[in-house]
Amino acid sequence: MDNENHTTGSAEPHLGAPEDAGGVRVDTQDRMVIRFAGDSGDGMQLAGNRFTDAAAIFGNDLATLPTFPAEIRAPAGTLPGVSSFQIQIADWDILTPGGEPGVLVAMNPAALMVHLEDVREGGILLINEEAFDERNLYKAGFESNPLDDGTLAGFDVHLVPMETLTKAAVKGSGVSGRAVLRSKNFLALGLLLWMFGRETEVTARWVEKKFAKMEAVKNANLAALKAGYNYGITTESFSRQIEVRPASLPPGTYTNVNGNTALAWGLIAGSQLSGLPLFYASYPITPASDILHELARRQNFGVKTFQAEDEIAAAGVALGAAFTGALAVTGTSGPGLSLKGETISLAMTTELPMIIVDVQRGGPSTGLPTKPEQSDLFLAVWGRHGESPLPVVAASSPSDAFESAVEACRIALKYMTPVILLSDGYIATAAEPWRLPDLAGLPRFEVPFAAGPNAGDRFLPYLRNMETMARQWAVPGMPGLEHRIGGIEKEETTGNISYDPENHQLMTDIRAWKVANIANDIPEIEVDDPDGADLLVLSWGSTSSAIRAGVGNARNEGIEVAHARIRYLSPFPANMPTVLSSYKQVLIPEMNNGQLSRLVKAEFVTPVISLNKVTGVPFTAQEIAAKIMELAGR
Amino acid sequence: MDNENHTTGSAEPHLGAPEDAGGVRVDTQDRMVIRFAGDSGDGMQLAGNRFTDAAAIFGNDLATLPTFPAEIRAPAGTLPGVSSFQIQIADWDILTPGGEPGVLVAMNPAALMVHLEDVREGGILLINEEAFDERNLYKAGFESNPLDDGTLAGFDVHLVPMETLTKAAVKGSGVSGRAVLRSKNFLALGLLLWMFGRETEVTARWVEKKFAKMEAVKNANLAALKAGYNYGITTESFSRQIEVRPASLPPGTYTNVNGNTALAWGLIAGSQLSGLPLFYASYPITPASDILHELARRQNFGVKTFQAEDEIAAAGVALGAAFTGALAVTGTSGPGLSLKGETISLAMTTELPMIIVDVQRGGPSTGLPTKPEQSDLFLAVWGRHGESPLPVVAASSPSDAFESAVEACRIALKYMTPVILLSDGYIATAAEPWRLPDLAGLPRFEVPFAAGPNAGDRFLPYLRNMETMARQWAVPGMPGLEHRIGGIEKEETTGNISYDPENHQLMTDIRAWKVANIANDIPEIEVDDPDGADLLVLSWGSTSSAIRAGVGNARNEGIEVAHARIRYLSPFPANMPTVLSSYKQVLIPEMNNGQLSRLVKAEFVTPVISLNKVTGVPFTAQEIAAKIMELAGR
Amino acid sequence: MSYTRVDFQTDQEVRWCPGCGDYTILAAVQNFMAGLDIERENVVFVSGIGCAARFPYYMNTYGMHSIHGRAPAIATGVAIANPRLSVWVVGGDGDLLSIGGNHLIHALRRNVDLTILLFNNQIYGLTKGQYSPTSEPGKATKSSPAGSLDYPFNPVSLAIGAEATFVARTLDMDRNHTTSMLKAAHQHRGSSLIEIYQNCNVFNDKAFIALTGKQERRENRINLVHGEPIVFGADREKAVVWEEGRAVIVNRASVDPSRIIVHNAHAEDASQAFALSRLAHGPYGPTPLGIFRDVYRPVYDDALEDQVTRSKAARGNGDLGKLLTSLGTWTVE
Amino acid sequence: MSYTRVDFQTDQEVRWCPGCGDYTILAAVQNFMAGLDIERENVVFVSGIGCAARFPYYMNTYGMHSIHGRAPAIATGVAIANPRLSVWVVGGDGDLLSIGGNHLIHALRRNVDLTILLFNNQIYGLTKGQYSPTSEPGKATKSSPAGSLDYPFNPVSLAIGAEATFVARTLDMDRNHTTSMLKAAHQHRGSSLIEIYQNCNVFNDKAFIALTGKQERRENRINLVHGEPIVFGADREKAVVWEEGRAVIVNRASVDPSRIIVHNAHAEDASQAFALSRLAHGPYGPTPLGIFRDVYRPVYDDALEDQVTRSKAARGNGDLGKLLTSLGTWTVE
Ligand SMILES: Cc1ncc(C[n+]2csc(CCOP(=O)(O)OP(=O)(O)O)c2C)c(N)n1
Ligand SMILES: Cc1ncc(C[n+]2csc(CCOP(=O)(O)OP(=O)(O)O)c2C)c(N)n1
Ligand code: SF4
Ligand code: SF4
Ligand SMILES: [Mg+2]
Ligand SMILES: [Mg+2]
Repeated sequence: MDNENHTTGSAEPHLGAPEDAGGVRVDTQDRMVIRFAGDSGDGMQLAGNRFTDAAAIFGNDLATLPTFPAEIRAPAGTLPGVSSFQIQIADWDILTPGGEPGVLVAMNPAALMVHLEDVREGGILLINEEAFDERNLYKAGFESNPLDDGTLAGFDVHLVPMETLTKAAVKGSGVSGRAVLRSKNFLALGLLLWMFGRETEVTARWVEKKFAKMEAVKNANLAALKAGYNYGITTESFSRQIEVRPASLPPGTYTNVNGNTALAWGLIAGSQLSGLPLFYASYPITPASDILHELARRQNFGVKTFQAEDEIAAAGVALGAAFTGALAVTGTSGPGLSLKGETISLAMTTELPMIIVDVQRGGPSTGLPTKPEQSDLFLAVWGRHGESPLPVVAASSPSDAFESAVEACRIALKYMTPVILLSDGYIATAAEPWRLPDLAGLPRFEVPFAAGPNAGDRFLPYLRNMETMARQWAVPGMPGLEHRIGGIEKEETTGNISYDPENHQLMTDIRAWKVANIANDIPEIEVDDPDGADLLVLSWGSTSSAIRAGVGNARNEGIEVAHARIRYLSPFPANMPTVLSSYKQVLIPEMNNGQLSRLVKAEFVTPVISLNKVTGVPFTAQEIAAKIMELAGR
Repeated sequence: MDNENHTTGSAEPHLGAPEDAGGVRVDTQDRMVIRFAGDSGDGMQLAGNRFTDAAAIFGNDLATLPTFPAEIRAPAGTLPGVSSFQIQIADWDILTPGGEPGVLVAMNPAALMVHLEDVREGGILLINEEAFDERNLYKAGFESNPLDDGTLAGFDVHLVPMETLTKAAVKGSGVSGRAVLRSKNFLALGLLLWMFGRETEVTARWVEKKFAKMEAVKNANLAALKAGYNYGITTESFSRQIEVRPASLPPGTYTNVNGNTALAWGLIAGSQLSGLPLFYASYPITPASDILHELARRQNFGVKTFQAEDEIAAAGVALGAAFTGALAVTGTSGPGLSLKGETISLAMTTELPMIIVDVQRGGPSTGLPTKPEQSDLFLAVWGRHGESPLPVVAASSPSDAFESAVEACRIALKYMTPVILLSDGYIATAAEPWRLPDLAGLPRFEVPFAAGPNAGDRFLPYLRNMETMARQWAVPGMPGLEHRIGGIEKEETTGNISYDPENHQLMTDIRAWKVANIANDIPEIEVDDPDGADLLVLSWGSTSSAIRAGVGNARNEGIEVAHARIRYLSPFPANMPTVLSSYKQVLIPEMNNGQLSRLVKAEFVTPVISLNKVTGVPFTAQEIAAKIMELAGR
Repeated sequence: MSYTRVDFQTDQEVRWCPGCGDYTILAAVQNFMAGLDIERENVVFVSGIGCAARFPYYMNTYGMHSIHGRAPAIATGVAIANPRLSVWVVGGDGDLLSIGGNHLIHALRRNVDLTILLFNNQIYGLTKGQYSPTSEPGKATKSSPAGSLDYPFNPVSLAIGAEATFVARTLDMDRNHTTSMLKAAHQHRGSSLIEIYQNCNVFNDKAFIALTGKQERRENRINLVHGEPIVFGADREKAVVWEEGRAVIVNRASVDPSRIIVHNAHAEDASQAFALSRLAHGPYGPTPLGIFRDVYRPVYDDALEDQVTRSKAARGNGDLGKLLTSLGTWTVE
Repeated sequence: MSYTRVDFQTDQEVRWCPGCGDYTILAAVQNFMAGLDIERENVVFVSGIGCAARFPYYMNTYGMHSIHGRAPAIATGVAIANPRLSVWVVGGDGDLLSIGGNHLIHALRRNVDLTILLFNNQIYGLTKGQYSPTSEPGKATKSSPAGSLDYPFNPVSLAIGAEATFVARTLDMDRNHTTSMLKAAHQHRGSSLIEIYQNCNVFNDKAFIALTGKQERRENRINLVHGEPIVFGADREKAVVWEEGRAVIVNRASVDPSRIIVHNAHAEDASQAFALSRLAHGPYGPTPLGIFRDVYRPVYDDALEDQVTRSKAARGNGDLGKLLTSLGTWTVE
């Protein structure tokens, strides 16, 4: 598919400069940020996702960021009811959904109110003008109508009578009454597709499949889509089309996936690589619930899911499953992780493999359930009573969630230890193109199952593999391996209760050593440092993409700066000391008050510069670049 | 009272050298460690406590350490059933219950088996020889009888037919059957009192009061006590008496108190100083339960206690009480603290005053419930999801628990914040002489109660005192102050739910600042550094006493070494940076794997040397001194 | 002091989905409160997390929107620390029966003076539609696409099994009935639990159609009224009788009127109330509404206050100086 | 496979206080297990923390001595992950009814295939004698020197209120009865709860004297046997009859024999079992022992296994490659 066909008149591609093309200018841009905003009921997520698909299939690189109304469904038309979806598309390897939108679709006054301030100067506004009645303006808090009071000066404004157009379009589709207006998101989408020179075909195919069993709805949506597209072609007011060319992504098969889904799939991959059935126990909590939902649909993969009565039970149920030899996982968000600590401590001391997924959200307490934050790091690394060291792995992007989940499984099973896998609300819901891995190429996991008695005719549950210090996993059903484990300190090798002081010291040391030693079994951190910089920027988790982009921006400004992302936060990779000591300055941007900063200082006694942001909104590349420039004295 | 009267013959005091005194040598020692050991049923705790009282009233300085059988009551005569009580008495300001006992009372083979290895060379063994029958020897794991197989060579062994003596003594007291032998601890005690040249009078008075309503028991115990004492006087085999002179303690009235009791009293003091009723909610857990037990007896102080269904409920109930304006406290040990995290986070964000007592025990998981450890520090400081900073205060000794509790109350109420108060299993049960504070001299607390609307006729619950950043405490019952608070991020001043990014940043910053600022309202750390040393030893919690003693030992060896104890672990006192930078080396001994070490490194990016011990047994002064010597190159 | 409903409204915009049953309950509670003779400042609403749990923000009283499941514990603290307050708990079926189940049953057995409003919509609303501990077996939701395998609680049975002294059930749509339940619960000193069937029109619409549908409600609604015979049906043609320890629905005409149960909410023995609760396991057919049980038992908050008073009377107000010396002292000069 | 009791003993020294009721229960369980036809390796004991919870260490099977209160959750995981195992839960009244209350009631309603042994000594043994959720009101303990203000649970009532499918009660001292309850519970697929009155001779000695005292037990013990009339007393002179939905004790002679309840443990409706549980609130007078309720309901573990099997049959064994491409893909070359 090539997009030249869809501009009227001359359609030679051109870089940079706008050009006249039969009355319609074609702006070629290397990237563009588009935001869909409307009421929760306006179907903005759907429109955004469809646009994303069209862009992906066209070959753009892209990153998306849906934003849902917080917690309670607000009444239609109000500010808290606004739902939005942002996508950045580009002809190169972009990393974030971008900062200031170049195009805003605003379905009602509230959407305009909330999002206008973000739109970049001269940006395009596609506005559903018919929603701007007095009632809606009042609900949105406008004192006068922004469409004609000068508020929109400096923007490229397009007022579209979306409701009239939609009504006209869907007439005869069989949809009637209130339902008619439901198709207006497709109208907006059609118009946007035109604007970006995309065919409606990809979307139409999807509509046909999705609504196959709802003839009327299908027809209405298709009609609205087409009408929007045609409105773009025919309306004089549209003098610009925007071209963003396909990116040159590495060859491969791509899909577009959000982090919760990718993480769930990664767990299934862990299950297949280990040959163990996946068992997922969870209590619903935003933004982790979708992992449960995704896995609940995968029973044919042998996956069992369990919705527990609370998070403590979920952790306990997972631990019970781990005892039987399952690949046991429990998933939650911050408040739930606070609750699971005691059970995790038991899993740690019984040395059973288990994965605890924490999809971080804004804290403390209930906090900001729909916003991302990176503030559970301390809790993950140090948040249990007693000496309870654990491996902690953090995903950095939607697609990386897959790989991180696989790694968490590998470590848990090889070392017989619970592993905490951190994600966050941004990774959870944002989507990005993901080059599918070669599944056949992934190495199988060896699982330290006990095959039989390991000390003459006895079985000693705490006899260890002297390389990994993992004990053997003897699962019920195996004759001759009957044994008891528990939370009171255990005697080395036998696992019997022991109050012996020296044994407690030994077991504490072994548990610490076991985790520390994993440093030798994880990839070293790779530093991206083309120029031999003095400044290293360290990133972890979802902010990594913005940080990488910000580093790129700074380099474009001629600044030498290195970047490394840390996936393994406990233990740190073996080359951390070397890396840290190779730089004069280390900058650690985080969406918290400096948790990785403190971990690094506590481990390596090296000064770091912290860039902290706790607003529930991800860093932008600009913010990172600005800080780098500041440190570079610019 | 002077002890010279009680030695036979010449009784001039003499320092150092043993002297013949009418057949009985009187050893004068500056300190002596005595350990009572027997079966759980043998009344060793009682004997130890009575001996302690006698020593205290005599004027010795002293420190005690009871050790209970772990968890389950074991059958009589077995090793796990052994209960012991150690006391060190001294003529100077001692700090620990000491290491190797100079005197061991062993009531049965199991007691000997467990404790013999600790007794110092040449130490005195007082053995209940009649318990050394085949059955008991077998239960204790002796293959031959240690009383005559050479095991006890090198000790000063006294085999006492305690059962026969006791039976003879209590005849006619009215006690009969099995109960007769119950008095044998008093027999042992009487003998010991004689050995240390103490009168039986203090003990006899106590017996008379305690068993006033049990005539027979009273008489039996008194008779046994006297019999033991007389046995010492008359038996030829006892050729040594030991003299430990009164210590020159600072003038004042002293009592002998364990840490749980002192902590409970400190909370009552907090209640009286603030004028708020004390509310204590807890779920029983070793070694914290005795705080609940002590406070439950104090209803006439207006104290309400509540035994909750679990630790989460206990924290919740306390938080509810805090909402009503009570001085709310919840107490637990490690596993319980892990459970309370989510609720503490709510208390933090609702900015209600509350104290969470954690009497630390050996971890992780159920761990070693009856052993002390300092391994909940991370959990206290950093163990909650989201950014949840809190003040953390740690008691360092039984009597210091009182003062630390008062401080925790003061900070919680002044700053409207939950405060974590750390104690541990050693502080909880050990006792030491405590010079009673001048209660009248303690400053009253001002409590930031809201008196009425604070913004015109409105009440804004998050309007703050700009000095402390404390919000006002508006308690139900006050008209016009009705308001709602909760765990979702709150708008500054109004407390209404807010999802605004900038507000979240602001509130996060305020909460962090509020806690950090407390650094200016706590005493600076005082460094004990007579010589201007290069090495600073930093201590916190119960190990402080051993560390102070170890520092003293090292100084006696001519080593220059400074010592400072930190009570406030979050925030650190304001002069920490100055103090740290004044020394070339900083040594931090802890009963964990280096938690304070890491906190210090994370905060101050300064190297420290860690001395870690995780055996469930406190440091001895010797261990500390040895490390100091090692660092000094000796 | 005399209030109107407005006095109990706050400046916070009510943010439930349009059409949510929570609105009607809020209005009923506000109206009811306005008619009471308790000062607003002596009322405290404590909730957990969930749609229902937003409730305190809309009540111009003292309130805490706490954390998921813990409201009964926190409210217990409020009530015990200050027994002069009127303490209310609001929560959903997830909040109070799933994560908060333990605190709920313990509060009930202790008989802490709380009025607990359980908004049962048989679904997790706030987290967007997973099954709850009261959802019907086999329910297909996001977390149970192949159908839920959980067997639901009957909240009334559970509460009675947990030694509750007051248990009632009502329906969001029926404001008068809701109000009369509120009144009775409020009058009851000790714990009261009101299960309120509440429609979640977004994630579980029409769950209560058996009691709200025009025809259905006439047939299914069994009104429990103390002292009155239990008869129901479109033409009051059905009756409930005792049969070997069970409450059984029969055709009214088929039994002697004397056999029809005359409802006794004040029976000491909880068996009858329990048996009545078994008439319906979820609102899918004939379902009793009203007060199942309303008996007196000593109230925790009062009893504790009483112990404190008696202790002071017996031992005098605590003297800290004396306490500190109570273990014996010695003096160094 | 044929075992003797010794096969179920471990090398760990049993460390309860001499005279503790736990010993008899252990012996009964070991003997019972030896007589079963289950392989030792297919048995798992899960416990929480408490004296009772030491149990797994003394059973030569798979076992976990977990953390306080969480055994029902952990055991649920064991049973669901591997429905072929025989999974047992052991815990005290504190472990299973206080901190673990919620997990217990949820396991019961879900009908997970667990056999739960509740060692009820009406006290916290391990932590040295605080009152528990089953202690009698007014009990003076270390944590309630002026008398406990808690009203206790009746564990049988609570379990029935929580939709349990099998609930029984027995007594440590009566090994035969204990064994027959174990047998019945084991045969029941789904959750079974056995409340075992267990004497803690150290902190709560003689709590069950009404059922263990020579004279008392003859008067007070009410044996519930399915299909048999409920009569008891030293001379079997008492009987239990239905009276308006309540179970009432009467003089046997005073009623027509046909009125005496013939115990039906298999009644669908839980009301009768509940009513019988109300005959005694704690073992202080006439107290029923035996099986209160034993009915079938689909078992969680089986149903989940079934869903997995059906899903595989309907959709084929999951293919990860296909899953990864299921949202649509595009190819870059
Ligand atoms: C500790 C914790 N776990 C989970 C959640 C997520 N959560 C919030 S409300 C809720 C359940 C909502 O259902 P319900 O209590 O029935 O209330 P409703 O929304 O239906 O009124 C859940 C699971 C949370 N906020 N905190
Ligand atoms: C989280 C946690 N809270 C509290 C405790 C302390 N604790 C251990 S057992 C127990 C209760 C014991 O009573 P019960 O369950 O009745 O068992 P019993 O000892 O009487 O057999 C308590 C409170 C603990 N180990 N863990
Ligand atoms: S989701 Fe359901 S319960 Fe929640 S506000 Fe909307 S309609 Fe009401
Ligand atoms: S304390 Fe009680 S329950 Fe525990 S072992 Fe001893 S007698 Fe048994
Ligand atoms: Mg609900
Ligand atoms: Mg018990």
